[in-house]
Amino acid sequence: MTRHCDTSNNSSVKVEASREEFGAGSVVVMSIRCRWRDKKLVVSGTTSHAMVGDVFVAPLEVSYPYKRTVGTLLSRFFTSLSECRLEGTRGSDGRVYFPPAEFDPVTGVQLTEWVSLSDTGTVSTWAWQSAPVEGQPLAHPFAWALITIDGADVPMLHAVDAGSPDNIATGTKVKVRWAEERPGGVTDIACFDVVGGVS
Amino acid sequence: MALRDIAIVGTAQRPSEVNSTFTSVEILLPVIQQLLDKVGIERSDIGFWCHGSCDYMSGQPFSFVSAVDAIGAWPPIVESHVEADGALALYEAWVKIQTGEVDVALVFSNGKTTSGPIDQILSLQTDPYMVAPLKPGFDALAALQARACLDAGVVTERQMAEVASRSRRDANNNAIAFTKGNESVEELLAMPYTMNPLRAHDCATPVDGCNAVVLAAGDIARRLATRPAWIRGIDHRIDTQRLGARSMTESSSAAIAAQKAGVGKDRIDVAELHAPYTHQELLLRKAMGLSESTHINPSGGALVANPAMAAGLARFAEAAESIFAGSADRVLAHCTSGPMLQQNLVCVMEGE
Amino acid sequence: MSEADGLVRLRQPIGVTYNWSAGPNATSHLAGLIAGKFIGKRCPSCALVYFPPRNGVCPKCAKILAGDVEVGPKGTITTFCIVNVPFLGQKIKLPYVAAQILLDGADISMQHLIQECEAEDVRIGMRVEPVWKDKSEWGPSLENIQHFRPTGEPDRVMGTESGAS
Amino acid sequence: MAELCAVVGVGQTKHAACRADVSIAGLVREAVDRALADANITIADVDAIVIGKAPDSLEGVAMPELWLADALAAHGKPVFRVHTAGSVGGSTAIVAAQHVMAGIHGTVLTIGFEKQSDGNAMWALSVPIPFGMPVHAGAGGYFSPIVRGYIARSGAPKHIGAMVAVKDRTNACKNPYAHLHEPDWTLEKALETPMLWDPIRFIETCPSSDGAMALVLMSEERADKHAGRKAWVHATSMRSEPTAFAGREQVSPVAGEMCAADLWRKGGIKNPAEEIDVVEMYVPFAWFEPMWLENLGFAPRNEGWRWVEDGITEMGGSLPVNPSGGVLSSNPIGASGMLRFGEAAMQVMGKAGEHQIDGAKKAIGHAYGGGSQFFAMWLVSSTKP
Repeated sequence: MTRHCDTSNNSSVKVEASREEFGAGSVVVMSIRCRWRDKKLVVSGTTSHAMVGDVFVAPLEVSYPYKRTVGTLLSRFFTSLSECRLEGTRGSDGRVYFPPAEFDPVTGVQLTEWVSLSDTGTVSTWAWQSAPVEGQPLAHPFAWALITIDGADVPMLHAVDAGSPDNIATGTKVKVRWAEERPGGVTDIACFDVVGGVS
Repeated sequence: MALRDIAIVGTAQRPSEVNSTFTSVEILLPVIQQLLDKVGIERSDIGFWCHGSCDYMSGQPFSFVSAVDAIGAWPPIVESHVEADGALALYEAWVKIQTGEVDVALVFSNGKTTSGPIDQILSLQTDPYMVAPLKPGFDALAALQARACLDAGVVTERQMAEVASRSRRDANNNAIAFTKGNESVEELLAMPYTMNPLRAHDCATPVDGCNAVVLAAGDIARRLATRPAWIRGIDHRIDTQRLGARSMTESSSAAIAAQKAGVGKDRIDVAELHAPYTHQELLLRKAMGLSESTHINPSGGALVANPAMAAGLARFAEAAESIFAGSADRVLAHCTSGPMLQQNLVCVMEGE
Repeated sequence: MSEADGLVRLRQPIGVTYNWSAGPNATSHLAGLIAGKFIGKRCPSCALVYFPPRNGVCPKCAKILAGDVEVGPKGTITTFCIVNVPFLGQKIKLPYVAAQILLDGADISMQHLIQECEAEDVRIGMRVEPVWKDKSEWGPSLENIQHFRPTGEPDRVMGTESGAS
Repeated sequence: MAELCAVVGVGQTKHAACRADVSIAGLVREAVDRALADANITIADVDAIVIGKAPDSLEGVAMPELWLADALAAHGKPVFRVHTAGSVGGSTAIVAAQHVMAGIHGTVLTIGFEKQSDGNAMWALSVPIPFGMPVHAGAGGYFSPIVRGYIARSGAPKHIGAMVAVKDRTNACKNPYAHLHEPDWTLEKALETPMLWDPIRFIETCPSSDGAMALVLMSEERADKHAGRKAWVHATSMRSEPTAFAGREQVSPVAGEMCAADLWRKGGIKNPAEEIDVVEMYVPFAWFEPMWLENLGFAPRNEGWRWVEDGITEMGGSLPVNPSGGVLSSNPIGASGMLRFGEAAMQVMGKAGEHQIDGAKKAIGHAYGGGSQFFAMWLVSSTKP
């Protein structure tokens, strides 16, 4: 979008900003400084502010790179995950949790028994993310699913790269797709792939 | 010791809007003044103030601290804040009055929901190690629950569309509601999925909003309201949050809270259920054992106006207003929080 | 990833961006700053003048502020601190003096930097005036003012009751 | 008349800059398990849980009590979250006590926690708001001008802050749970530490900690049947005022004075300095001890610093303040208020170990938050009111 403005010093230009940055219907006021230096126009511009009607608006970013300690039990889990191994824990009622639970949600007992598991599982419920958001496991449409890993009883939430909602259903067999880089975390699993079409 | 009789004696709500350019304080102040004028009391008559809001949802760290500017906390007041819905702030005020320390409380809540990416923000409530890093939206989590209910035959897509159609039609005569409509069930079912199996109308409309109610005990309540809405029972419970560890096709915490609040003791004329998704209203009706004769969400419910951390207290305000108006004698107000109806508060109120 | 003792630290960057609104009652104040003026607002009930207007209301009377009042430009230091600690996102060189300044005509102090004098010379009651940035850099913020500096006028004795405010 | 409420169990974590050995759930459970063991009950005996913590952006988890329900085996129970900024640890204990005093629940578990090492407290407490002027650096930058106001009006000598800091850091060495264990402070060394926000020095500043405190409260009926030692809640009080308004008194806020007066009235205390044996006071910056001594009605106006100088608030003084080492030695913000309330209870229960004040009968827990504007206090005693 080009705007014509007079290039005498310190001219100020009004342009329409995109919706996300400043909110619906906002108008951004850029302050442009124009200075001529040996026949070349040097333009520096700063976004001064934006208005919605006669109210001043601005983006407020609240962001931080949290670094979480996870304790001994979950450290073992994330370490094995980074080595492409799946381990769950057994709850007081015998049910196996994957990913592991630190404490049994009913009795509160700290869980200590580990169960090693395969990298395949079954979809117990799913939903279709047609417009993925930045930071989600996949950039193209995918299925969110609760996946019960074979040998476990309580499921894991993750993404299934099914391609289309027609290729996934409750009961579909899926398999882990490991990420190349595995710095630690549930994103060491890139997503799940459907195994042999809809079962 | 016997519990004191405590009633809601007045309510005030601000019409819902989106992308509000007011500050939270400028939104709250007139609503609280309107409530004080309606009930006919001064700030000095209020023994306890309790505020429900959540920084993450309101778009400003420590937003609840600035909200104190909206209530004229001078000379200093007895005040508390919950990082939760205003309905839980009402529960704290009810407990405070039960101790006998105060007789009148003003409870308020607000949420500038549309100032941020609310669908992503709500998911920051999930497990920080196993779920939140994947960034599922709150609608996605609800859709997983809806799928489980559809698979189990506990709800059908038609029933979900009926809830949406009824709510949008009822919203036509509610100035507070935001989304209104007269679509038939068939028209709604013909709409595309937005988060299969959820369609747009299956998900609540996020709005900026705020509301406030006054609670009073015994004779003071009778003096302040022609027909006080007496709180006969109130209870809240929580379920495990671990997705899939408990059945997604029922809500045991809602069932316990309803039983403890005395829902089953007598008929319920009106139930204002805080269900941000259509299938969740169906689950809640079953969990609380509500009969077909109960009129559900005459206000249109949270589906048509869902201010974060205020939609629960809005249900209390709507239910109490139906007692004041004499259109109902025994009502239920409900509030939920967390993914998949994890935590539920149920309250039964009666007119005399 | 995992540290020596096998304990894992998970990285989880969380970023949320909001559309922040200053509210209608801050417009005259912010527009005033763009024009190089200090515009405060008066409470219709207690008549005290707020600069900057906090959230658009008088917290004492719970009234929406009404009526613009130009204040300053000079003011008096009611209290101050000398900041020696860097923190995330800090843009100002250390050490610097951050003072509460009661602008002439205002009834509540604002916070800003004191420069063009030694930190040791800053004292309660000192008279100061604003030093504005270049006009081209002005936006709707008190950052238009580079800092405040002593005016050389005799100190104005503040009621010690006022403490910091 | 409200029911009586007693503290029958107290449990806290080993506070530290970073508890790398636990998750957030593990940190909370360490305090909860100790409190349940101290009360000789299990989680199944708990009727309700009331949790407090400060801003959720400290850990980046919104309303974490919802996720923590699993680690607390709270399935089917009520879980209630309180957040009143820095005073939250205190107000949470009060809300929990009110559940008992109102006769609604007989056994209530209350928890205050913060795992600050996951994030950054300085960042979380001072996110710059658009159109503002980010000048001060965190809480220190906010409170140091107020401390200067106190010094100017009370004529306090410059070393009082350092004296309080040396006292608290030395006391902390007798508290195994404290974050900082620094035995060899002297006044001279303290006065050499750099000024961070003049007039506040490095040693006069509280640390950032990971930590949790949990208390088990019981109704009179259940507490009477309970064998262990108890701390009876004689009175609770809370007050709030706006952050900033024209003419606001920030050095000795009226809300603090009113809150204390209300506490003494309810607790039947005529002369606090004589009748109170121990004070666990919320002092995140050392200079607040003399200021709160006046605000709470112990010392006369502008005289609080003399009490510090005369050693009255030392462990052996006539009014010991913060024998636990206080906020200056451990500051997990969401738990700090409850640490004060719990340490006061431990003193009258005779369970404070090395930092026990012999014969302590009546103690207060005090907490404040925001811009010195939210106050929460409770008075506990070894005997029923």
